[in-house]
Amino acid sequence: MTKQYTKKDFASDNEVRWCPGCGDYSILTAVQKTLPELGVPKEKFVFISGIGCSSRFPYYMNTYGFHTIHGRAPAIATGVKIANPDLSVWVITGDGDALSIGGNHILHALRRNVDINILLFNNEIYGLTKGQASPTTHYGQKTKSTPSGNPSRPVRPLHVALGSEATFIARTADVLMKHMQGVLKEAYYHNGGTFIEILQNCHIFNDGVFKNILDKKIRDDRIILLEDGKPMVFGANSDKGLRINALGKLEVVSLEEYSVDDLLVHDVKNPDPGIHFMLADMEPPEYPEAMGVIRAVKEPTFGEQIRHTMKVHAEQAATPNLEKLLYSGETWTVE
Amino acid sequence: MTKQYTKKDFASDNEVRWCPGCGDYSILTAVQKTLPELGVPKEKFVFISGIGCSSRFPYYMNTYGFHTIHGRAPAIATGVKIANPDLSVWVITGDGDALSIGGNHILHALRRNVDINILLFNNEIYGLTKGQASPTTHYGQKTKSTPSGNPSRPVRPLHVALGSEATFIARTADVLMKHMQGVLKEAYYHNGGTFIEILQNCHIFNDGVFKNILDKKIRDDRIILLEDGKPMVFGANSDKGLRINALGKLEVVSLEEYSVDDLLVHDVKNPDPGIHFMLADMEPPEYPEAMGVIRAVKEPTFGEQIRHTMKVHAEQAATPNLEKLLYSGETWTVE
Amino acid sequence: MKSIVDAPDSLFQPNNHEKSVEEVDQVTIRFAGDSGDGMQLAGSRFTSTTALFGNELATLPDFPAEIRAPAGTVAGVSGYQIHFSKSSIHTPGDQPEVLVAMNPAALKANIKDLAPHGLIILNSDTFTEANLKKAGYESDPREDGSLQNFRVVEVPITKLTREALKDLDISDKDKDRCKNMFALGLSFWMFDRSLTPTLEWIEKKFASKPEIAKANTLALRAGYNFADTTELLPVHFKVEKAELEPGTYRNITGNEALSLGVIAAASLSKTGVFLGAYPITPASDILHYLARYTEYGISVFQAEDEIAAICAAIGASYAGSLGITATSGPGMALKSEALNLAVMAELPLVVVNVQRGGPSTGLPTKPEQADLFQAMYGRNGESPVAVVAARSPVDCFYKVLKAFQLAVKYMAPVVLLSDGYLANGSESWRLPKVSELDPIEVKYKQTLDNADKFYPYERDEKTLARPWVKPGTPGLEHRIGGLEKEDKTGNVSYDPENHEKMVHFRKEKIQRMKADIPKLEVLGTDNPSDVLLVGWGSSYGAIYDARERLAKEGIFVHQTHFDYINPMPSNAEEVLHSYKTVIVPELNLGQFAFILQGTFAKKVIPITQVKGQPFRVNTLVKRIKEILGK
Amino acid sequence: MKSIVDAPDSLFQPNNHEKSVEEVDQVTIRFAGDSGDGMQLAGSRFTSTTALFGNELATLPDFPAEIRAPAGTVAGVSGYQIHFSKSSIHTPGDQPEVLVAMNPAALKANIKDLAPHGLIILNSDTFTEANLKKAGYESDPREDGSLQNFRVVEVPITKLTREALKDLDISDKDKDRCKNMFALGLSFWMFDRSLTPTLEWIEKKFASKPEIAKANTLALRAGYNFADTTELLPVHFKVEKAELEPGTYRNITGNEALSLGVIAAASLSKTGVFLGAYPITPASDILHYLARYTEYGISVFQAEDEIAAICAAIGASYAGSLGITATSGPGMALKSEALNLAVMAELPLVVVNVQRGGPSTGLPTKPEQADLFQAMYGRNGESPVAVVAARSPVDCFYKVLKAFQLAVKYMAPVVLLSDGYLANGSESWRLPKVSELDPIEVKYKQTLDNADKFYPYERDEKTLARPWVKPGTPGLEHRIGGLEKEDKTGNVSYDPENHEKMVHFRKEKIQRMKADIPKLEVLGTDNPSDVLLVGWGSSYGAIYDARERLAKEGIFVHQTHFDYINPMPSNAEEVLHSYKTVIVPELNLGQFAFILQGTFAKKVIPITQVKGQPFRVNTLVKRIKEILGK
Ligand SMILES: Cc1ncc(C[n+]2csc(CCOP(=O)(O)OP(=O)(O)O)c2C)c(N)n1
Ligand SMILES: Cc1ncc(C[n+]2csc(CCOP(=O)(O)OP(=O)(O)O)c2C)c(N)n1
Ligand code: SF4
Ligand code: SF4
Ligand SMILES: [Mg+2]
Ligand SMILES: [Mg+2]
Repeated sequence: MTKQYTKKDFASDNEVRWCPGCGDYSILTAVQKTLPELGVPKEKFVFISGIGCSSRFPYYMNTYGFHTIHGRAPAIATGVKIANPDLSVWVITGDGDALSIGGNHILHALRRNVDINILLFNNEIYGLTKGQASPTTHYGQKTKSTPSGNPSRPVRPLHVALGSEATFIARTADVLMKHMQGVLKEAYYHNGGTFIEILQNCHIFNDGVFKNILDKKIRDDRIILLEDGKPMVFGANSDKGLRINALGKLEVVSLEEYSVDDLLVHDVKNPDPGIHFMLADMEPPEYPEAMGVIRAVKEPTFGEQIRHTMKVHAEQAATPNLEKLLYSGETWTVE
Repeated sequence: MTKQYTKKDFASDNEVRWCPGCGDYSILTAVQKTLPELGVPKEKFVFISGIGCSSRFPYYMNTYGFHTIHGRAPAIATGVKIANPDLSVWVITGDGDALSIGGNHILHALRRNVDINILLFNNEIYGLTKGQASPTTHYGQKTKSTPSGNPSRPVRPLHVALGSEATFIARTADVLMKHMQGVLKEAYYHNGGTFIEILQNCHIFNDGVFKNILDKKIRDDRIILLEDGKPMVFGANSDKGLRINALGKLEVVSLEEYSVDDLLVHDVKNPDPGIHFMLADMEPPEYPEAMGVIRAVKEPTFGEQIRHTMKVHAEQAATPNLEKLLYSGETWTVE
Repeated sequence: MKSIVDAPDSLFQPNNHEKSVEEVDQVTIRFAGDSGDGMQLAGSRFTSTTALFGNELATLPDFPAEIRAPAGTVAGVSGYQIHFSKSSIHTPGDQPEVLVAMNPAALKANIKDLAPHGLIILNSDTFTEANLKKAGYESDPREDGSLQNFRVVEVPITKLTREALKDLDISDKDKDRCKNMFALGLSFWMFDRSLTPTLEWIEKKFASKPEIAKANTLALRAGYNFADTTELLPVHFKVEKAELEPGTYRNITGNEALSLGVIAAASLSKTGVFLGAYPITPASDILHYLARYTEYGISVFQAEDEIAAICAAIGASYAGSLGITATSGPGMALKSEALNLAVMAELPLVVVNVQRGGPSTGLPTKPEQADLFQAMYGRNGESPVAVVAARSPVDCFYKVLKAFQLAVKYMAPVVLLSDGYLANGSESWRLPKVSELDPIEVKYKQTLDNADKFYPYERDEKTLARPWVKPGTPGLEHRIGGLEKEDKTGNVSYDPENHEKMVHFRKEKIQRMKADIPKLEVLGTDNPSDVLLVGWGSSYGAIYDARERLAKEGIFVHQTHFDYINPMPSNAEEVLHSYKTVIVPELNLGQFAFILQGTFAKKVIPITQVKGQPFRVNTLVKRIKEILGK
Repeated sequence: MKSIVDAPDSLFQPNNHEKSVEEVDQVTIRFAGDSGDGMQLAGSRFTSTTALFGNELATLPDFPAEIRAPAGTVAGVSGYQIHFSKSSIHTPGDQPEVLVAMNPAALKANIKDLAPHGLIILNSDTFTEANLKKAGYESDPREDGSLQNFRVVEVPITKLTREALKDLDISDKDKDRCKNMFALGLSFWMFDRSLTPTLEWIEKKFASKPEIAKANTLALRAGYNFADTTELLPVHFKVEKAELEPGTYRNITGNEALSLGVIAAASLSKTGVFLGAYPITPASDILHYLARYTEYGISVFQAEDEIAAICAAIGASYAGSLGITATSGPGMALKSEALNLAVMAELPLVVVNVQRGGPSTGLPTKPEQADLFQAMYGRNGESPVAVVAARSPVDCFYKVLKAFQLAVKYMAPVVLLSDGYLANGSESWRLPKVSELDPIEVKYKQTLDNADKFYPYERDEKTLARPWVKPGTPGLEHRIGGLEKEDKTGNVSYDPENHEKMVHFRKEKIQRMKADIPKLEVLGTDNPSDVLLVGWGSSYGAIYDARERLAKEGIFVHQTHFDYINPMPSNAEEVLHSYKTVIVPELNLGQFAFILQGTFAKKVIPITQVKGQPFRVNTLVKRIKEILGK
């Protein structure tokens, strides 16, 4: 029987060293609160990170942890998971770590459907190196490295994930503690690779960048909490919804004009990625930002496949026998 | 006045060394036939490639050419284009070069909208290194490196491009000579980064992999030639079309049941990437494979932006004066 | 009196007499406090005043490691050290003689560096039990005897600052922010410096916030006046002006100097410069700096990673710009494959490595000289690149210019090594006239001349450089790449003899650069010696001072310094073989020593240190004496 | 008669007498033809028969460069060389004495390698004007005197093959495909070999295609019979069986042997092996091979690039598997940053570099030993890894086992250097019993034992290895990473003294491996000498033969070979210092020579060659004599 853990069991004795006010603290809390609920022995968790403020995360978890190099955590995690499929492997990464230097590894971990959970702390800036533009930094934004405005169009993390054939994508935010926990749990139970974008405030170098979405006063009109099987209703007064029009475009409609039956019903299992792409694409002010699990489809995982072929091999081949193998091929004997 | 070129002007004196029967030959022809029509002085073209059979391409073009290293051509091309915006820069790459080792550079070149044209020769295999699985190789396919079947789910190149916020994506094939030329031309005229997937037969290591789509006998029912502003009709007898249903899903319909007016009208300029994603996603047998320009939206290019900020700088700042700059800050004088 | 630590204890005894002014030759002072205490500012204001006064000086900031640590902890301490003197200076000072410590953590973090008998000025208001605990003290260091080897002056800086500002209508937080000005004022008195430059600076800086300006002014004056009247400080010190060469000076860090050098290269070559960079400590500031000066013809490209950064720079060089990329060790590792493409394509390219502690992520904010092997040998195949190293912050300016000159003239990549110590350290720079700077001669090939055909790998007889052709040039269309090239034509070739020839060309080309680099200079030759100290890079200053200090003790050794490691200066062998004992101090496990031994098969004696810190002159003196058995 | 080239011309004169059989000591024969001509097959069948007959042998294929070139061109020529002998053999032969050339291009491409007076058997049917032109001949070499230094036998192979098969009901194309069997049959007669093994092989291979089997059989016999009766070949040769150690043998390439070694490691360690790889010539075959034997506990992961490949292997090592990654030079460059993570994390990892010609993409299909510097020094910071080199194809098996043993015992990365020559070359291998192989002892730490706490960087006193803990082990949860670690606890530490300590630990750990590696052996000591030939890696055989050839000329030199470059064997210094002259031949510009000089400050004399080809014994003999002034 597995021990009943509490949040404290998952806190290491390393002093937590993020800036006061950093959104990373609450993500740490959410994770430390969620893990005890999963019924998994503590030693089975491995946290693997790249480099960045966010990537210090493993030091604060009283589990196995590996703070690796910039951008490569998904590749390292892939090796860990293949070598030991029993482990619950979590990748912690930042918007720079995951999408700048590490973009390619994210792509391939997701397309292979390696059964690891990738948490991307998106603060739309490089925190650790003190404030340069990241791939999610707004177009035109002034940062240390773009004093006259960022000349690059940003990517949206969930677009990248969908473009990479991800089987599970979700979005949540540092300020949505309960929601975050829910999403983390769903990720854990998904059989396959998961990708979670967590909007995170960098108090020092990009403070308030998500205010227009997450500020308490306007939040309910600016986000939609997607729930599988439920019509897409949102708004402070639950008076708005999303439907798809004849041209195949998402529309925000008022529930005074339309009935709930006209709305799209969220289907995380829809194999067609098109609508999930549209949902991931929504942005205020025209649309609410989609929060929650957007896609969760069942596909074979990489580990299953690799083990499957190993098994097929083992069945087809003769019983492994090193001596026989060495002595195979054309041999001759000298007496 | 620019000289009127012919195909021959663009052929270098290097002996072409692809395998007999390789699809690369016809792509070379298509390019050599298209360039003379663009009215651009020959010396303004630069072809930059990575490593692979496809990447030998620049040697055969009598233009400037740089056969670089595996996967990095988009990054090198970015430098070329920023340093000299007058050049017409073309990247030639393979499915392995572009999507395996080079995935991240593709992503960033596209999201920045660098005004270069990326031609991906997709033969769903590693040709040059003699037949290993590439990121587009079918799931379960046996190759040299996957003797028991490929355990990885493939990516679709156009998905990756859309996930990377590409402003122009298109698909064509080695066997569609005229179509290829048309697409190349449109790419040239697009202001911004373009990404063209060219289905290409590797005669030696993956022969016939596109037969189920491109075989002459069935081709017309298996592909749809998208044209901007036109309803999406296809089929050997132009008797089928594409519409979007109430759930936001693409459907193939018979024109006996539906009228042309019910069909989706192709809009390459649609800012919403959702439908473009659906179109790119289509695959036989359920759907026809989409051919032609799928997306072509106007967005500021990286070069424009960089030059814009340089200009703003130059206007705001004092006239550049090196001596003044050296002597700026707090200085003191010793007599 | 040479130094404050030589002052007799009596001078520090509180008395009622007139305050004395003692003259000293030089001072090293360190300001230390919490990250939020404004120590970098205090330090740089002190530096400015000292520079304007006319001392020679060098400075070194000491930032906390990357992540902002909780206030009050040792990990969160920020420091700034200034070494100033009446004669020439080569380092920011070994061990401070004066420490201004704004809280217990600052004391804890810095006390081990302080010279014996050094002076500590501490903000006694912060020595509460809570703060002591946060700093990791088990007992109050003021009381447990652990400071008995120093002179301690306790000043209730917080209280005195608040008092001075009590009439101002600003928040308590804003008042407390002025503590650094109080400490600065006090320090100005201590070293007999004028307040005027700082007062003017405050005026300008806070022009739009008069209340804040006033607060800073009052705090500064209060610190000065307090020091002038208190019995706690019976003595202050004076360091005479240095005899400086006439000219205009400014204080500059290595990263700033390097960036200015890049800007100068654009002007001097009349060619665009293209910087491809990816942020990494301690090189990021070069990116930040150059991004602000694009009007000088600098294209700045923040790439997705270090590989893309160098690749874009290679693309730019190919297109006819001066390509440069700047990074630190781990980034350099990532660039190695692409750097080899530049070797093969024979394109001009400058690669800057601002070295930090390694291996792997290592000690990102600490200096080390351990990437020399990587620069020389870190690529597959026979892959020669030029390797140049800067010896001081100001030298970064000249060396990056030189790197561009060599790269363009020889059509080859040049690696320039700096390090975290040079990058953030500063010194005063007698500014050159632009007209005194060597031009960078860029000559693109533009026509076929009278040749039948264009040969992209035809070489200049003297330099072995191949022609540089800008794409867009009519008639010279050609193809290059990373496969071995045929001599002259540049076509792909697998021919054995051709390969050997090309491998030798690429090597020889770098060797030909000898013609453009100065010979080794030997210092300290007033007295004969059979011992040679050999340095490279940032240890120049420490080795220099060590040699001088030894000379004062009657131990005469000579010194030479390699600014160029590949190729080596043409007299290197001769110089080395003229000494019986060759000692090579460096901040690694003996990489350059190994290279010298490997090159000349002459036994050399390494002095190694791998602590993420520059050499102390003291350490060097001690180690050299040990080697010499003295 | 020692060799065919020593045969007097008279023997080759067509005559009506009985055919003579001449005995020779050894033969080197090369089969060459168009890529489609089946030369690899002919070569490998010849090899099999020769092995079964009982000769010592070594082989070397010579593939065309990567892209399939147009038929009939020099670029499209494929070759296969076999060296067989009645005594021990160390290389696949310097210069062939017999060349079977299936078309003009094959002649053109190979003629320069043929020994003077060598025998050429050519398919005269292919010497058409068109083919001569495609091959780049301006005149017919058979007629222009350019072959006068050789013995040429023209055989209309195409015509004779077609004739032999004229009654078969298969396509002309299929008939023409049998030309290689005709040539093979002819060659078997030339060297007095039995057809039986090949006939059996054909039977098995084409079991499902009896017509094709028949065609091959007929062609083979036709070739043999033609040779036996024609006047063109009055002489044939015999090479006696070698005196081989009793045992079971097989012929094996370096890449196969290496792959088998990896499989053996899985068995011997009772631990899973994890291969992370990205295809690259000439290392890809290791990936292909291992992917077929996953049932032996090998996880094979084809990664998206070389960085991901090594990273996944590091992840697997971290998880408790034996991580390995295999690549070639450019891929090695990309791995350098991550390799440093393994250095810092102190995880067992094997990194194989099958070296090819560089720099950059270089000569992908050609061997070179020029990545030694990269293996030793190609990373930022002080970053020691073990470096091991294989000396022969078979040795690849033993060295990869050794690499795993060292990596696991010392918890450190080990780089294993092979090259394109070893990878594709083959030799006969007296197969070991599995029970004779050294085990690989894997000991995971599984409990706290009696400690208060788990210390992930606590070291074994003897090996300095830290404990290896599998994630999933209860009670030993801990964190590691690439920042500098505190001694014992493994916590992040920026402490100067700790850093220096850790840097030395990491270095010393590699040095401790000396206890597990054999001492240098010196060969040729029957006669005294003050000259030592020092080699490493694949040049072992050529140096060996050169030494023996010199000895026959009365020039006695000794030989030693470094299989371990870091650390070096414990007697290295002693051995080196016992010789006046130390000569170091290697396929680069003197990298190991430099390392020896750097390490021991002893002058050594390099012999360098960078042609994308292995050393010829001839060349070595000549160069050594030059050095010795003989
Ligand atoms: C190879 C390499 N390049 C660059 C760096 C410097 N670096 C460390 S973290 C980082 C970016 C961090 O940004 P992000 O991933 O968004 O994380 P955050 O700090 O914002 O949480 C960079 C550029 C590095 N450590 N290694
Ligand atoms: C750094 C590096 N890794 C690996 C290779 C080997 N390599 C050359 S081309 C190639 C893949 C080519 O596949 P693709 O891009 O699909 O091109 P194709 O040959 O199919 O046109 C590989 C793995 C290399 N040259 N460099
Ligand atoms: S810099 Fe930003 S992201 Fe990093 S710890 Fe501070 S607040 Fe958090
Ligand atoms: S291997 Fe395939 S892709 Fe390469 S040249 Fe041959 S047919 Fe074309
Ligand atoms: Mg970030
Ligand atoms: Mg391909």
